[in-house]
Amino acid sequence: MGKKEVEKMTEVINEQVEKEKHIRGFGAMILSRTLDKKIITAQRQGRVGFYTPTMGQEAAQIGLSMALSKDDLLYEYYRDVPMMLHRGVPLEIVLNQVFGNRDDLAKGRQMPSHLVARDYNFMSVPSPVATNLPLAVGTAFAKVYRHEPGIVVASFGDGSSSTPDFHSAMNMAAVFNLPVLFFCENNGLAISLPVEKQTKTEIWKKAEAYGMAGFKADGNNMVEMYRVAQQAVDHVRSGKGPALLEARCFRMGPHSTSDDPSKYESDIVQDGSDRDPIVVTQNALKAMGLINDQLVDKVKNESIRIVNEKFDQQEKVPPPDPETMFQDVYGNETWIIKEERGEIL
Amino acid sequence: MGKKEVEKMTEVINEQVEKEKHIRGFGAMILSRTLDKKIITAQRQGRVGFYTPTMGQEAAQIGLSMALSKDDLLYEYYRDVPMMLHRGVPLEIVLNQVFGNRDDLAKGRQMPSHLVARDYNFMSVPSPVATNLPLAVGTAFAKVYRHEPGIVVASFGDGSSSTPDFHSAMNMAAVFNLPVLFFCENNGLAISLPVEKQTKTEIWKKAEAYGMAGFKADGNNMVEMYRVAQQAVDHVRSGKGPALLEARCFRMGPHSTSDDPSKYESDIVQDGSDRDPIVVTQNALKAMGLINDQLVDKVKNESIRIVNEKFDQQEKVPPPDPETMFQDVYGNETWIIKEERGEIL
Amino acid sequence: MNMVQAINSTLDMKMAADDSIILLGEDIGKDGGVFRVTDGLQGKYGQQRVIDTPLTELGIVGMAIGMAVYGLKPVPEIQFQDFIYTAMDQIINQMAKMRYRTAGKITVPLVLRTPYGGGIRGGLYHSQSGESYFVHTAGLTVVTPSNPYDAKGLLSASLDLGDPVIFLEPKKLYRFQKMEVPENDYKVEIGKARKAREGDSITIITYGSMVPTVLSAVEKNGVDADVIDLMTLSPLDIGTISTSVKKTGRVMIVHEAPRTLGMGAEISAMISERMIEYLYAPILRVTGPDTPFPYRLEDHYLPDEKRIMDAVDKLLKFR
Amino acid sequence: MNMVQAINSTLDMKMAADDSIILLGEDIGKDGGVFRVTDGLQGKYGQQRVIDTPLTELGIVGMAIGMAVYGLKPVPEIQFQDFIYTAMDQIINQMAKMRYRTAGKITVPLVLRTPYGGGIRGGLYHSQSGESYFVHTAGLTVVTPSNPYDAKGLLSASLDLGDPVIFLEPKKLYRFQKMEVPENDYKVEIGKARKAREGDSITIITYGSMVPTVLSAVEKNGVDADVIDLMTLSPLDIGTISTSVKKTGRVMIVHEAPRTLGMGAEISAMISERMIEYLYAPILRVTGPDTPFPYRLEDHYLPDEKRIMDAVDKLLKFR
Ligand SMILES: Cc1ncc(C[n+]2csc(CCOP(=O)(O)OP(=O)(O)O)c2C)c(N)n1
Ligand SMILES: Cc1ncc(C[n+]2csc(CCOP(=O)(O)OP(=O)(O)O)c2C)c(N)n1
Ligand SMILES: [Mg+2]
Ligand SMILES: [Mg+2]
Repeated sequence: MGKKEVEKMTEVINEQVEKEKHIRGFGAMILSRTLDKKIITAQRQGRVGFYTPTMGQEAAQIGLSMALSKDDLLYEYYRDVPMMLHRGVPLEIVLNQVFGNRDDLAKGRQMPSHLVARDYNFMSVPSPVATNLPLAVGTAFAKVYRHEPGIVVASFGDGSSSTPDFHSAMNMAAVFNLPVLFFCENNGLAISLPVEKQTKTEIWKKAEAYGMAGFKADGNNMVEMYRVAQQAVDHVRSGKGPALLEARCFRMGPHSTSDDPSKYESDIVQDGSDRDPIVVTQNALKAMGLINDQLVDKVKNESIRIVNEKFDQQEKVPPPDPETMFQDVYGNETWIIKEERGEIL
Repeated sequence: MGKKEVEKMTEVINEQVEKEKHIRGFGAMILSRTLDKKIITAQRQGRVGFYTPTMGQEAAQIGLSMALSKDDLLYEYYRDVPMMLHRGVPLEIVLNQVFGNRDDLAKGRQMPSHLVARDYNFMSVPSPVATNLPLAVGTAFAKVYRHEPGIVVASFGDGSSSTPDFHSAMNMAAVFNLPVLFFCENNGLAISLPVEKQTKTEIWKKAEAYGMAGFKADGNNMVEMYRVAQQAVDHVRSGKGPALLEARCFRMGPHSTSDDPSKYESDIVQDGSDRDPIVVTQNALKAMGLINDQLVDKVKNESIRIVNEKFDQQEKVPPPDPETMFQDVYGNETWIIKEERGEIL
Repeated sequence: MNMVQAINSTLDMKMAADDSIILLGEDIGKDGGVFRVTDGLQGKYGQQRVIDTPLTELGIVGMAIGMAVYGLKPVPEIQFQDFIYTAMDQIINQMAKMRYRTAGKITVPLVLRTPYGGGIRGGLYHSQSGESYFVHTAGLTVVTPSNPYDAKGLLSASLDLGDPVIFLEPKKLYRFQKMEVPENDYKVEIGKARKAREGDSITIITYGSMVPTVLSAVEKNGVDADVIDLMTLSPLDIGTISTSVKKTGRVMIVHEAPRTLGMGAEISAMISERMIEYLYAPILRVTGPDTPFPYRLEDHYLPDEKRIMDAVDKLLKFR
Repeated sequence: MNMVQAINSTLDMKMAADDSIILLGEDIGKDGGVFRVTDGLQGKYGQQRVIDTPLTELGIVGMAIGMAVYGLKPVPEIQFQDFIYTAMDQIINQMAKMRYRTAGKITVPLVLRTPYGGGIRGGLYHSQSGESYFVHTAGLTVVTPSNPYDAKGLLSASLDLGDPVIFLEPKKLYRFQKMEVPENDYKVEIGKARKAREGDSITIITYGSMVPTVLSAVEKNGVDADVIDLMTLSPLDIGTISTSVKKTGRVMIVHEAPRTLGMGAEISAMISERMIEYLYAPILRVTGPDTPFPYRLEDHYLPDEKRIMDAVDKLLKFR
């Protein structure tokens, strides 16, 4: 084959890869929506202690995830289950954490929604919001220092842009010109506070205050999100320094299962309504000729089957041994903890 | 007199007032420079424990101070002695604090350069930089809530723009639309760190990230500084919300008497050189016909006389009574402190 | 009334009487606070007096201090005590030291409210008992009620104190108990402990969420215990402690915070410093362990009746 | 060598051997640190390994944690311990809890260095002894040397520990004493106290800047004291403490931090919990008072030989 034919072939293959990427992304959206609804229902039934729903942020997260590569590292936040599923974190890992059972990778220590999946390049979730951001800067430094490929992504909500950690991390990443992508999932609310009362500018514009590139994307359309995310990722990957990417999306339900949004918000986007990112994305992909109703139904049904099966399975796993409570405080157990364990168990 | 004559008279008077304001400002610059040199010399002689020189920031501070009115409240920082002198804080108050003697308004409790002058609307200085900024926001709220006139000024250095407190305060002031003027005295250094390594944007531009007005001024020329400061102050005073005013100035010496700038900086502006704000301002005022050499000499000589006299006088004041160490921890002394006092004294 | 209602109605009563009282915090307005402690107050007093703030604990506390130094009486809320630490510099270096560094020329009358402790399966970051950090800090007054009546009286007293108060609300007890709470404004004195129960054979010193647990343990088991509910953690009420210790000669301290440098350490040290000759037995501590707070194993973390009785038995048998 | 030189040369030696060690902090590079502890190291190891950071303690600590979880061994410096509190959330909620919340999948091997305590007339904000805040926090190891030899050995051991260490440098002793310090890499074991002096009649437990003061007091006055230099404040070396207390039966603790919930509280509580029957006298504490730290009256704030001897006399006379 001549040079021209090779180019043509590559184009065709790339097109095919891109098509599959979109379909895979959409599949992850459906799977994560299915999981979300399952957990929310189970929580109402008393089968799960707590949860922060992710409904409405699937397109934003997965659109970004599509633009990332295997070497990239993520400092996720509590609402990033869709992204985790898309990056291959198995349902079992998510569910074991939700149940806090014996098989949970973190021994049932954290509330649901605070996952550990280090093997999938996720760096774990603390509850105090945005406090992973400064860590992302340090890790990006370490990656560069070690001449390792890959960028570091740190995700957070709109409310989290008001935190001290946001400011320190943004400034340091810019000063040291590190490959960090700050990913703001702007769902318009911080529990009850609308973003208009959180801050008086658009969040992506805050990038400029740090001498950093800022990007804004429609986080309700996976296709569109992917396009802008790719620009932001390319910017960071190319060594041009960190960037801030804001995705506009929705929180399609309560802040958490403990929250009652009827107290403060009347405009919650409904599941299946035309603002629902799954509907928006579905329509986009249909228009692109990538999916049809039959496929969608199949994916939905299969998702329900898998989620139900895994849910029932992991629910049966017993709680962690009380003994585990005393582990992992230090690398070497101290005499104090040993003594306390003796007293308590 | 007719309406026109009244207007004309007012104009003439205003002009006269403005002239006097400039001359007074320049006088305060000279006085504060004289005091600064005196304290630095005394520190070398072991007569003073510590000091953060203010040389090089006189024009910036006094230019702003000229634009303020009596009702305005100031959260000053450790380098704001020139502004304090200009606002009428007596030399004795400054010197008693520097000596930490019995007459110090804060009973000799803080290191020199951390003044208390509440009666002159200064709100006192903590060492952790920028931590007064969130307080300024709360105080501005209180002023507005009480329908009191006046704005709140919070000053800080360029390095301090990296702090968590800067971010929280800027955002809150903007969100609540409060009359706070954030005054950044950018002397280009934070101890040894040049501002270019502190952050990748100009500081006044950070205002935009909060939806706030930003102003930049030449802080080496009192006349020019006053002009821009007046705009910023007018903006805040008119209820248009907070503003950030950055003044470019110099640190014409070490960070503090404990610092050795030869380790890191070769370009320290020299006393009396043509970048010295006193020289710049003096030339400007001469060109405006407001001062002449004779007046300058007179002011300088008189400043030296007063400073020497007051310095020697306050140096003689004995240290605070050890008893005072135990006061003012609480409004009502606790039994614990009482007991500890008994053990120690 | 439960404790949430008691605190809510006290804030309401005080705000009606004194327009210098301003509430601020995350989700305290429309939403009424995530525990509903401020429910209805924004509707009644407006957005200028019940302020929904951006998400910055540092900013909330700093802004509150700035209000307090200028004639207002702010009541900042930190949504969970676990999230207070970005405000720690404001608390330690500004709030606690303002009176001192200005020799009383500037003071900080405020009440910082925050729910603390376990009991809601909150795991590492929604269950901490950080009282030691505040008690160690000179200049702060630290208060914690164990029932609705005391919650009202202590809150009212805190609002009138004129100095910064860290008001720790044991979230486990928010809806634990209903009690008659007088309608009028009354005060529970700050700096004074309360005898939750009279007894002669052993002194149990506790506070907050552990008070009902201790009472239940000793009552079920017929222990003749003197139970002290501290209510104020700083300054401690050494008088009430001394009298009881000198009577019983056997002492234990119960709290959920980790043992190392928990309140038990200070109380124990105070006792052995000044009345060791009255003791018949070691001073024991029944506390949370020196680990972070686990989600699923919460019940094992928190001191329970069994652990309390183990220590009681050990103390009573000691000779 | 003095302590500054000992720390500097240890960092130098370790950095030469291990390129994963990175220093970061304010003014530590060109300027060599405000106390000159990192002097010359940026010149030798470059700006990638000795990093001058923007002015944010939260950022310094957070960035260091982010390095540590990814294979580096950062050594963040906080210029004065007094300024550490904006980083408190990073320390308490990230640094101390990372190993626990990830069940050991992610760890934080780092050494946070910071000068603490009085002795340089630093007043309220350049003199604090905040060790209690760290010792109370499960997950942290807290270390403080009292001489150049121990500084080197403890720093070397800290760098090899694999968990976060808060390395508190008593600034009063930075240039107090010169000592022979071996050139080779040696370790002073973490978790072990040191007998600074052997004696039979009284146990004095202390650490950091108070060690020389205590030694001078007992030597001048011919007191037959067992003096323990803790060196590690968390976890405490209960073995060394127990042996000594059981021998002497008379104990006092000396530190400059405020008394309430200072280290003395925990040590006292540990002793009366497990060996009260060996005591002939109260456990006394000689400490800084529960006030902020004053500038001009520093000498009255810090425990001195007179106060130490007052307590010794009281203990020896007690019966
Ligand atoms: C430092 C801190 N303060 C308060 C909280 C309580 N809290 C949990 S989530 C949340 C709102 C976060 O909003 P946002 O960042 O927009 O994320 P979202 O939940 O909307 O995805 C708050 C206030 C917290 N977790 N951390
Ligand atoms: C929170 C905090 N960290 C560190 C310090 C130590 N320190 C004192 S002044 C200073 C530099 C401040 O620089 P800048 O804000 O530019 O003010 P300047 O001294 O130049 O006027 C530093 C790091 C401090 N005072 N507070
Ligand atoms: Mg949000
Ligand atoms: Mg500067």
